[in-house]
Amino acid sequence: MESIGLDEVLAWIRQIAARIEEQRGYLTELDSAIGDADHGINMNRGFKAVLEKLESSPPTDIAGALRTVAMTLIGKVGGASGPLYGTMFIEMSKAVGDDDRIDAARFAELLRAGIDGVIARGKAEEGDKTMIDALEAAYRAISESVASGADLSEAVEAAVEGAKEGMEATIPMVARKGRASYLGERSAGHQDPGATSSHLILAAASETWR
Amino acid sequence: MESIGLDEVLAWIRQIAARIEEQRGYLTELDSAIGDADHGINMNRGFKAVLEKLESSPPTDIAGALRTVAMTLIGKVGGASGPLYGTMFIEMSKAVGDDDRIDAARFAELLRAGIDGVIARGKAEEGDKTMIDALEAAYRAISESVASGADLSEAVEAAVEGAKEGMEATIPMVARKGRASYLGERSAGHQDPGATSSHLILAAASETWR
Amino acid sequence: MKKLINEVDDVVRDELEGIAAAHPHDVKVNFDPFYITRADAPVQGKVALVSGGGSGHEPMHGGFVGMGMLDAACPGEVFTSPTPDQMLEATKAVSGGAGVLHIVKNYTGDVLNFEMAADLAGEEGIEVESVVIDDDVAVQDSLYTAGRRGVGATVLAEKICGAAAEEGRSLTEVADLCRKVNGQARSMGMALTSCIVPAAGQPTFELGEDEMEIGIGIHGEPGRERMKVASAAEVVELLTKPILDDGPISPGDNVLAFVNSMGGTPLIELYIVYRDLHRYLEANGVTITRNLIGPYITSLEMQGASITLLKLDDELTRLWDAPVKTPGLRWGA
Amino acid sequence: MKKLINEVDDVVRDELEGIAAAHPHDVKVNFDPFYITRADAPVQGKVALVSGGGSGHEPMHGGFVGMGMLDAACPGEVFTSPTPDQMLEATKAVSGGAGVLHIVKNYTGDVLNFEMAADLAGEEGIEVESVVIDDDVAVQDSLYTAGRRGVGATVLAEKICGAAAEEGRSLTEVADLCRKVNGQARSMGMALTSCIVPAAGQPTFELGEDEMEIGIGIHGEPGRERMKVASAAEVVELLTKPILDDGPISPGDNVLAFVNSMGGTPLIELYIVYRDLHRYLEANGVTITRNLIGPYITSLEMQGASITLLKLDDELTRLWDAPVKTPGLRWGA
Ligand SMILES: Nc1ncnc2c1ncn2[C@@H]1O[C@H](COP(=O)(O)OP(=O)(O)O)[C@@H](O)[C@H]1O
Ligand SMILES: Nc1ncnc2c1ncn2[C@@H]1O[C@H](COP(=O)(O)OP(=O)(O)O)[C@@H](O)[C@H]1O
Ligand SMILES: [Mg+2]
Ligand SMILES: [Mg+2]
Ligand SMILES: [Mg+2]
Ligand SMILES: [Mg+2]
Repeated sequence: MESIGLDEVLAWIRQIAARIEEQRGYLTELDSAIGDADHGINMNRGFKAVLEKLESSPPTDIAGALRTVAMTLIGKVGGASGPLYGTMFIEMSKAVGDDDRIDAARFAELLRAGIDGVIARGKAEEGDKTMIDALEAAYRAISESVASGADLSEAVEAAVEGAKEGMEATIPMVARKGRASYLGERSAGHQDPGATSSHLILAAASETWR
Repeated sequence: MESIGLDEVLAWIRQIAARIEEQRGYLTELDSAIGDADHGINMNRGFKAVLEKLESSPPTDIAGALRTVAMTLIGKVGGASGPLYGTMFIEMSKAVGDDDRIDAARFAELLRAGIDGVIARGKAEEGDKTMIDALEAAYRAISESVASGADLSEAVEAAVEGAKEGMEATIPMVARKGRASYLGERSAGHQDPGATSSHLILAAASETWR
Repeated sequence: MKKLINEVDDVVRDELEGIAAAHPHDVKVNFDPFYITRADAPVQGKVALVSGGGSGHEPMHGGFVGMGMLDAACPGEVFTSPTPDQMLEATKAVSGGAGVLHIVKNYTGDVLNFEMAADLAGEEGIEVESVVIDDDVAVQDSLYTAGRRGVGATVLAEKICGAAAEEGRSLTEVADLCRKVNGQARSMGMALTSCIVPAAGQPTFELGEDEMEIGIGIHGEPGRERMKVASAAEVVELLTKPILDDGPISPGDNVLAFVNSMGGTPLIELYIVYRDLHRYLEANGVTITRNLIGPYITSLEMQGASITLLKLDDELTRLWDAPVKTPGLRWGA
Repeated sequence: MKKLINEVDDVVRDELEGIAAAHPHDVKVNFDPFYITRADAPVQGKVALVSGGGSGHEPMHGGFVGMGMLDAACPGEVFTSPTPDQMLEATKAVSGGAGVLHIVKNYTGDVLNFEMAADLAGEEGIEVESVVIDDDVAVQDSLYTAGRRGVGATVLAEKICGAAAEEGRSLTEVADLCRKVNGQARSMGMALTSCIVPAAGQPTFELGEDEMEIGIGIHGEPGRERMKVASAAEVVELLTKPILDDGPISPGDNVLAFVNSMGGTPLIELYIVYRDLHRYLEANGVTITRNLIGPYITSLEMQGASITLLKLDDELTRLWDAPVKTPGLRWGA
């Protein structure tokens, strides 16, 4: 697949919602080890609301679709992940502007904008054991893939691979941001829930855009 | 043994304390089935205090020894069993008067006086599933035994047998007095803790006066 | 057993030392024998209110000592009635010449011990009236049994009679009022988990992971029925229907609704119970005009709740609203 | 999971309906989005105090809305920060023209959501100051991490700043006072059992029958150390030593001692903890001049307790003593 339009973006969002619903228990379990046992619940509440919102006020362009995700997450998720993913989708929506098609290079740009939003809001760096670890690794992988001439499907697949590595890399880390940081050394040995949901979000894209 | 004096009464009281201490868990367990899980704890607290009191102010006659038991139980046990056993020993103390020896017939009289005290205070009748069931059965047995010319040891042994039957007879009963009465039909099938401690008190006499 | 305690045998003493340290301006704690009085006791010319019972129901009774409520409380060992000497000494300590009311929960132990104490106080020339509270509809009432247990209505009676005593009413009047509160109040409780008596060290009863006990007593006495756990709305109906069926409260009445935690159930759940109670009563034509929501008559760490309804009239409402200043209940002062 | 609830997804809504039904004269509950305000809001000319956070900590924050404390509280889902729209609407509803103080517990979620709300309120012309409470010494403080959690000091700050706002102090003054309270207060908590998040349906963590968790957070976040259960006196030392070692409280100081139940620990145990705390502080030259004992910042049904010490001076003492009338904290009114 070379590029995608509004329909594929909507399919992606629906696939995120489906995968989060399915992995809800797993995400919550991860969060109960080093957080407060609600990440799956939070994300599932948010994306269920996103689905309802997409039904009740269908967006007319990609920016609108991403904005709907953003505003619904901000209004429904709460916790740390609500404003963070909310900000990510807002920045992606802003970055996409009026475009009605997205190719591999453009998707990498959107991802960069989203990640920068998360960093601006949450002040986390790579190595802090947060979603940033999955997202930055995904960005590095997609950038390389785009540079080597991959199409959108291939590039997103690379991003998922990167996110997976970044997610797994959080296991030995000692958390410095978010609730897991309260644990200090005891946070090591557990995979970060937010990094896991970030991987899931990208995996949903790859599953949809083949 | 034909009759006993102060020393044997003191030995009896000490044996009660020892047996209660030993059976404390069992009495509490019985009370947890149909009461509030404290009968063994209550009785043990009371008789431990009795032992201390006998040490610190040794009684000089039988009436004084029984009175010490009574007042200490009243002051230390609380619950239903405190005033009930307290009243029993007060009435026994009053009944013994200035006597310095007790034979079988006299012991039966003391027991009667004690039981009447418990009834006056607690208003229970036989069949209500209380200590009265063990005590009345014990009194019937000792009366018969005394009538047939038994000595003190034999008469007390008969009382213990009677108490045992009375105690076991409480198992199928539906409680009408005390905390177990709240259970209604559900109280059936459990042995009454107070009947059990009454049996223990008489068994302690028989164990001592051989 | 997991509890924040020191030696099992010292639980009540340690607790009383805590109360003494925490509220020196409000209450005085006597340690031999155990009793708690208002710091300003005896209040001359005022009817004095004395209550007491086993420990493990905190804040009842010790937490209700103070202006507008009790003059003294006698704490027994955990779940065990206090003894006559405590009640006698407390009665003497707070007697202000206008007589003393003993508010007694209907448990054989409490009744017998308070009876002995009242006799002894009478012998010492103190006029004592005793009122026995027996509001628990989980227990069948009968002349031939120990009768109903005293539960939630005790808290309400102590508050309302305390206010009446502050107003200077006579012993007979305060005692009559106490009987009136008892007559117009009904309660029922339930448990999701057992409590653990410290000296016993293990749960008083075992409940399966999906079971609850309806009609539980505040000492972990088994209740009416063991059943599968149900929703808050269903539990409310299971508790409230027997209360309404029992008599004193009818459609059209105003009530005080008291939703009580057994100790381990947190406030978030009590508010859900209150919501469902409010709906249930509304559907049955009963109006809540006052309420009390929280852990006021507990059973150690037991999870569960009880509901008490008291039929109100203007007099009771006014006395309920009157100022009260105790460690456990406070308003208007 | 055993709880007195209806549908898991309705826990917060049902609770709010209960609060609305229970306290109609004191608070107003808004359902879309969720927030609770004083019944008489907005109070013209008074600095308004808004707080909020995940549900499950009752009575905090909703129970602290009323005269002398908060103007509004925003409840999130259980243990989940509320969202900016709630905070924005609540801020607008209570703004009386003198500015609004956001009292925020230091959790990433709370901080980020309140930040967004403050930005939005600012865009609508409402002056907002935010103070982040971070008093939990169980967590290592550091510029490079999320920092310490906000726990017990939040309750004290809400009470004290509420009194200052009632007195007519300016937004800057009230915000500075809030920072002062936060700077002079330190807390630490422990758990004997886990809580159960309703939507998760199972305990957040597993503790052995003989284990406790020292340094637990109010959302069941694991603490500093898991160890064998110990006596109340030892637990008090484990919690209080790090508090005293941390800085603001020194021998010779007067403090407010706040002994808090995590929800499932009953009052009898809190008084034992208070007794041991009183002794420990006495031995360390610190004098308790005010106290608060009870379940005020809970973690659902978790058994355990926390200790908060706030260094007092005349100003803080006076503001603490000032009248307060909320469902969860009330005196002098
Ligand atoms: N400052 C931060 N920057 C980026 N991500 C963060 C930050 N703080 C927390 N997170 C992410 O949020 C996740 C937790 O989300 P969630 O459980 O929904 O929120 P909460 O911690 O408020 O319960 C963490 O696993 C982590 O990946
Ligand atoms: N009215 C009564 N008359 C005689 N015995 C009684 C009466 N009520 C209770 N008992 C006895 O007291 C026993 C319970 O004693 P205990 O557990 O120490 O007191 P409590 O019930 O106050 O906890 C019962 O098993 C019963 O034998
Ligand atoms: Mg979380
Ligand atoms: Mg008992
Ligand atoms: Mg008892
Ligand atoms: Mg959360």
